[in-house]
Amino acid sequence: MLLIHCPYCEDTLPELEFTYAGEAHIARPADPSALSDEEWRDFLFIRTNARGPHYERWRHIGCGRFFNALRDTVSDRFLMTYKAGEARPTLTNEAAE
Amino acid sequence: MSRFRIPGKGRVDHSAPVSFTFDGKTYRGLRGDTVASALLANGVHLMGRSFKYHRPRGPVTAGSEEPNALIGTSRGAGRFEPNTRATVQELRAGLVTESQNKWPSLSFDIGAVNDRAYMLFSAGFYYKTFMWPKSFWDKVYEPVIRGAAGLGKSPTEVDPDHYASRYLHTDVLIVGAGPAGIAAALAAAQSGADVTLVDENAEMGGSLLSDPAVQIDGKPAWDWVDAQLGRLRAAGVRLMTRTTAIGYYHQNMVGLCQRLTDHLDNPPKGAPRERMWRVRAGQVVLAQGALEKPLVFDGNDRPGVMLAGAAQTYLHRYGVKVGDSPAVLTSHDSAWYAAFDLADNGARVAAIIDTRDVVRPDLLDGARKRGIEVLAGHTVTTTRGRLRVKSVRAAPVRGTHVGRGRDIPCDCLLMSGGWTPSLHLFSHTKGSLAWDADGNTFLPDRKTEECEIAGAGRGLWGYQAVLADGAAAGLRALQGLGRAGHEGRFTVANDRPGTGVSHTELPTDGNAGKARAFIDFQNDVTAKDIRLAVREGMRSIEHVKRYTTNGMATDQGKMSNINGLMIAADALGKAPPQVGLTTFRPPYTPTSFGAFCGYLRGETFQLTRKTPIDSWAEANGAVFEPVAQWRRAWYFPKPGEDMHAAVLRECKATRASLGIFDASTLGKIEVAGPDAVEFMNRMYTNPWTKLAPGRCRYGLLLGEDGFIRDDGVIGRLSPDLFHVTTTTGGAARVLTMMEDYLQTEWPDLDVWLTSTTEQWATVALNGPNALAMLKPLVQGVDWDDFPHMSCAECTVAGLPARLFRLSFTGEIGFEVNVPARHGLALWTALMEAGKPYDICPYGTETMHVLRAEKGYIIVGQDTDGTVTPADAGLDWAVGKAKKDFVGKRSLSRPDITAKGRKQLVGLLTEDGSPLQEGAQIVLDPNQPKPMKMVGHVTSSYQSTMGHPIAMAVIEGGFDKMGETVFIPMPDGVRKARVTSTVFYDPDNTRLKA
Amino acid sequence: MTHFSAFSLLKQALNGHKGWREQWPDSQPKAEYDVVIVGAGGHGLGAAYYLAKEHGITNVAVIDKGWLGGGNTGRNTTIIRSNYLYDESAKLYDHALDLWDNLSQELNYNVMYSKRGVLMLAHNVHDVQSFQRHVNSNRLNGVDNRWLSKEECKAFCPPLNISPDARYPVMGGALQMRAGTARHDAVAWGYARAAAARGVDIIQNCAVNAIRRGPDGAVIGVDTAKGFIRAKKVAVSAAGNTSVVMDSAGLRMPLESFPLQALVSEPVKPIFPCVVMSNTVHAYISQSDKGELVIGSGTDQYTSYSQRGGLPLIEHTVAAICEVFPIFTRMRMLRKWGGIVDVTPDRSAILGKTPIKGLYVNCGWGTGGFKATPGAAHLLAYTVAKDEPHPLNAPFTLERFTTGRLIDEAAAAAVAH
Amino acid sequence: MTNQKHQFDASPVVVEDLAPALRLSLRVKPAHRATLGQALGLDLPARVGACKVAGGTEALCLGPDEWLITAPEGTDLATPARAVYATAPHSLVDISDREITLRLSGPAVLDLLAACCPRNVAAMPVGSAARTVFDSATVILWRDGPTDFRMDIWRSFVPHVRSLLSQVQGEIAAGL
Repeated sequence: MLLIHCPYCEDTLPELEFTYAGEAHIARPADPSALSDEEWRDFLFIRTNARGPHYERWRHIGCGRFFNALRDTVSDRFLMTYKAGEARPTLTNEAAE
Repeated sequence: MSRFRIPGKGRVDHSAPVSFTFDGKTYRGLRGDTVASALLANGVHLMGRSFKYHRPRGPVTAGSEEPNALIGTSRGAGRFEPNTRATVQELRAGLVTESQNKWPSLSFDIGAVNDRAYMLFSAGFYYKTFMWPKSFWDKVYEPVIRGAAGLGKSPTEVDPDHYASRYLHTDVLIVGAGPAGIAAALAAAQSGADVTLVDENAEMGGSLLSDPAVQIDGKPAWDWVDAQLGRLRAAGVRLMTRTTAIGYYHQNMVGLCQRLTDHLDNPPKGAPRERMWRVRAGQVVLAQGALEKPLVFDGNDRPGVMLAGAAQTYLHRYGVKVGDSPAVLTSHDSAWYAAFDLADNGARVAAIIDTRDVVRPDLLDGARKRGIEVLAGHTVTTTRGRLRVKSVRAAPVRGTHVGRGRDIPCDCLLMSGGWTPSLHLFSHTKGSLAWDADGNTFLPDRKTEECEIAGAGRGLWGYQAVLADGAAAGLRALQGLGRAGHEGRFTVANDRPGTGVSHTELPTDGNAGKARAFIDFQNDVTAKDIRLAVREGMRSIEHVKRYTTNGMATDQGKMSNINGLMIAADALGKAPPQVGLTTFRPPYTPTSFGAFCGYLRGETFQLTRKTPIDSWAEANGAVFEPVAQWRRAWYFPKPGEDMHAAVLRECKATRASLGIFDASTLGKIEVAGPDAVEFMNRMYTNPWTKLAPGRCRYGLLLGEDGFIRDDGVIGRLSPDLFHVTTTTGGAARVLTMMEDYLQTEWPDLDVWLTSTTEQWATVALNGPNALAMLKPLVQGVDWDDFPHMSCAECTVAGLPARLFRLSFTGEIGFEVNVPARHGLALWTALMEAGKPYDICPYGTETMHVLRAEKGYIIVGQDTDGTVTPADAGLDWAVGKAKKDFVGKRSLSRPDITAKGRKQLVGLLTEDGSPLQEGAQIVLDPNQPKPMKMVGHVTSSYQSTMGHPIAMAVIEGGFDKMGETVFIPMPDGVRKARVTSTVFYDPDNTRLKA
Repeated sequence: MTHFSAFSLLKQALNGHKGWREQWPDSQPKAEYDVVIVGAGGHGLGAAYYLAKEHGITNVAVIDKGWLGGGNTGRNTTIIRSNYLYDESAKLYDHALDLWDNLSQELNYNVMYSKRGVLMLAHNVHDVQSFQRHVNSNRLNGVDNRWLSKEECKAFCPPLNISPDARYPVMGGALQMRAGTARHDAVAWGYARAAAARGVDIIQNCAVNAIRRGPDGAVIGVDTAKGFIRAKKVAVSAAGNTSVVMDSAGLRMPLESFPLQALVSEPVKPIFPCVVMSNTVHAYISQSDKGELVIGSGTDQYTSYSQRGGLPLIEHTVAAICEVFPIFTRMRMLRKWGGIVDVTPDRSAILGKTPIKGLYVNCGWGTGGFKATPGAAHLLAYTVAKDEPHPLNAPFTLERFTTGRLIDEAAAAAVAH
Repeated sequence: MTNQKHQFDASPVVVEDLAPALRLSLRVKPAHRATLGQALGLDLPARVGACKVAGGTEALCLGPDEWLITAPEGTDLATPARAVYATAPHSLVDISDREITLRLSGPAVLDLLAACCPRNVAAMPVGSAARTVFDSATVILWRDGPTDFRMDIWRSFVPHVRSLLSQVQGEIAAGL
């Protein structure tokens, strides 16, 4: 069972208080009708499925907030978590270690 | 009787005899015995039969790694468990045990014929045969193979015991309470750290319990252990015995299984049998010691052949001599001490046979002093004896060359092939292992978790070294928490340091082709099997393991993995690390299913949600059905009524006058804020801007993929406030979906969502008399302006209420919402007020029938996640003018707009017979299989109109109105006419009354 | 290739099994192949075998970053069935079932296909509707599958608890009699041996780092740990690692990889005669030839390549088993392990061509990959050889995610009310 | 304040039902927190898990824009809130009937909670609260004293939670 740091509660808590919410930074297009079928498919279904550091979303039952995380999918270790709406942080070395 | 017991010796209570039975015979043991030690005290070595060859077997070990001495244990009805380790199970009064995998008896087992034909049952033999004739596989071969499989018998009764679980958060968890673990605990318990020390055995002390002569800080080993445990207790350290660390999971979570009652004569009432601890530790210290390796030679599996360390444990902990005249075969110093201790306790040691040419002088002195013959540079080439070893053949050995041997009579053979660090938990963490060429063993290398490994687990030997290492590990753990402490120092006298060499299978002077040198005792895997697997192209240890089943027995390779690897590596001419080590997998030792279940059994298996009106339904004979997490009243049968009769009565009563229904499980979401209407416009397909306060509208929710996710009637109570209802199963999903969009996509909106599903109890009234009955009870509603699809806040029967006028039946309908605490009061008040109208309570089945007669859909029944609004005939609910809403873009994808999609229509059978829900529809019933199916029946009911009705999705269904389709069933083909889905009152005249 | 038979076994037994030769060589890569298959699991090895046998294409290499059969092929609960809901799925899996039926003889390797029958339990009205839809659609597709009352379920599987007081009482079940289990390792080994005998190179411990494309965009080979290997066609059959491999060709996939756990009990004498699945309670169980109860779990909620998985899921899985089969609480878990399953948005596989010339993909089998092994292998070989999909796998394209024609087995089981 | 008791006080854990109170869910953006606080005469704490009590009224911060306000029944907070709605838009929803509140106390109460709460309850400061999980039920857990807790449970989950609590009470009574 993972330990997850909630950036809103500023507390590190057991996975059972969280639900996974898929890949992060896939913003809903402002005007979907302007998209081609392929572009719309990419938004709907295409996922990075990274082997290694993965930008993803979780929701904390405690504060009810969706937030973002960078997790290594090989070790399952969380490299960092950050609030929804914050820019995608670039992977720093010490985080990657 | 137990003539192998040494009076007064050991840690067992000689004044407390305990009797138990084994295969029907009653034996006497002592309090503190295991079944194995008690049987050995009675001179019984034969305790089991092996898996494949049914060879007679005795215990090889004195611990949880035992592969041979597996027995069935029981304590009365429902309390039987197979494959229990006799070496672990403590004696308790009235314990009943039995041997396994034998017939008719343990000493005479017909299954042993397999042993005669052993040459046939080579590794992987079953992949090569049993293929002809083909039909024989199902009929003959496989049943025989399966019949022979398995060790013990499965339990057959329901287990009356219960099981517990608990979370534990601790600073330092130390696994293993031997010298290293105790030293680590002493170090970690400084500066107020919260420390937990666990051990799988009944008492703490580990190897020190089998080495009483060792002195630490001037105290005899046992006194020292008692003193330190006292200190730890005083320091508030949590000490847990009979507690096995079964698995090491992410971020220092360790699973512990604590056995609470299996050792007790009479467990206290209400006590759980076992408890699973889910420990989250800041730091973990693994001090699990090392496991002794068997030597691999012809006849090494004969009862009486056991590990030297085990014999030493039986002697010191249980006061049991495993034999009168033991012989010793070893490649490690440690076995010499076992020989000395047995000699000092009255055993006549036949010989110490050491594969090494040169042995430490002090050991040779020790043997000479005790008059023990020493055969250095010798090996054992074979053993003799039917159900117990009677003699061993010792011969000088140079490399693979064996000299002339001689038989040495003995009644047991103590072997030691050296020691393997116990790194199972470490390997659960995916920590890497490094090969130590000197020690011929794997040692911990790269760590992935906050853990330390201490003592024999790091290949250290001798108490001085192990204690120091434990103390250092404990201190590192403490420092890992950012705390300080000093390192403990220990002085050890009479230490028992040691080294050794390791071997592949030992050479034989007999016919090498006939040698039976076992590696995996339980699965009967021999050295020859390993070499055969390699010869057949199995080059990785994973392949070798799977092909030979080496290491897949109930000891999970604790006895066999390293020997198997050494021999495979030798056969491949590679270094062991190039062949790899099979990953150890949880649990560390086999763990009862019950312990994993914990509280997830019986009524707490999974939660059942109940409405405020549930108690009334139960008291009034409702039959319930599970819907999502809820239990809902399905129908209310009167005496003598079956489901069909009850439902028909409920339907008719509602259509004729008045029905009442508990709709409390419907999801309810309060959507509030200045941007509420904008939010609703973006989420739902419908337009909301023009919906006036005080009015309701049917809302349709899609996934972004354009398929129907949920629906429900939504009321606008004020410009900024919507009362949204969802399906029972959809409530949580819909709220989460809405929150996701709100938080992630539209954080700018001033609107908030609150679940009110359980704030309100909801009672639905339907029927021509609904209005007449309700009116007098309501205050605060202007009936002149309260048409169908209206809502208001008011009082009903004096209770604060939200009243909705809507209908899911086609009759005049209302949904009364009152604060949940008043739900039952409202229900009983309405039942009372409804008496003049013969008010009839109905359940979910009647609800389904009545809505189907009106063609109202049930999401998840008439839709299956591939259905669009157009497919379901709900285009009218889609706001064409809206620029965007969730799922809109997907509705214009090519295959969504294509012709021939399945569309929801009604069906009426020509012969008036009912259709089965899920029945498939074809256009040509005479075509051959596989048939072209154009759709299926989604709903089908006996209706109130005297004939059954059905809904179905059919390719191009809207263009097939009036056409005939076919439903081929096993008992013949049905013909049905495609109709509208609205079977009842198509003009909604009854709603307008 | 030494022919396997009772006779050869007896003959070898008499000379101490000295004469057995290796079942497949440990090949080193050649400079060029007609077809390179990435992933030496049952699907990949099988595809190589059928390429050689049915399409005469023998200059084939199967490359794996580890040992053959070390991925999901050797980590699953070996359930084989074809009673799927949608015609496309049912036909695909039934094709596999037909091949399973004769596989031991075909490969001269006993894969121990055991037709024990797979019973899927219905616990509520929605289950009943959905399973009857299965049964009816299977019947008209000629796929064996029939409805059992709860008493018939109990008779077929005596350990079953059919008490009406259960949290999820059994209301009946759908039984496919020709479904069952097989020995997973034997499938990989059997295909490897038969493929190698027809000249296929099996290259183990050789990671494929990238798929290389030429100036015209078409595939020209793969960069591996053992250097560049030229190939006219590349077929990726790498299960959980498919996204990573395809990404190297510049093709992003509609896939996510999740941890899937499974476990076995200690071995006991025969007690469980069939395979039982309960989607509502999340329990999947059978008994192996060795006597172990083999139990499947669901996937963890987060994507992962760690092959670890958490304790809570295992607890719920075991609890589900003990809810449906209460006599097993005193049985003991022997070991549990994890695999990586690649899952598509509609829970159906992708098997066919890609927008890249010469690149083919077989993935997205989720938890259903093992049962499909011979079928997927057979159809992948066909698609690669003919450069066009077989009618059976034509619906399982990548394009469906653009056009919207999903084959949504998962959604079909969606519950609402 | 308490009524029905399920255990006599001598026992190591006591589980009691608390009488209903006014319970409101307040949602407002951080920018308008102060305004709402003033209007309601409450100090709305900004840190998740923090509680502030003023008079009989208690405000618990559950999330960055979410507060749970409990007060004696009959307290009118809706009117003052409505007064500032135009300037400080918010949502104030009566959820008094959504949950049932249990009081859990006694020397062994931490063991009782550790049976089903994955979070480290022992580490919760007195006077704080958290929305967390108890087995499969989402609950709000308040620590009123070292061995004194309140638990808000959605009404329909209560039978399940009670059943678990009584099993664990049985274990604790058995001393194992």
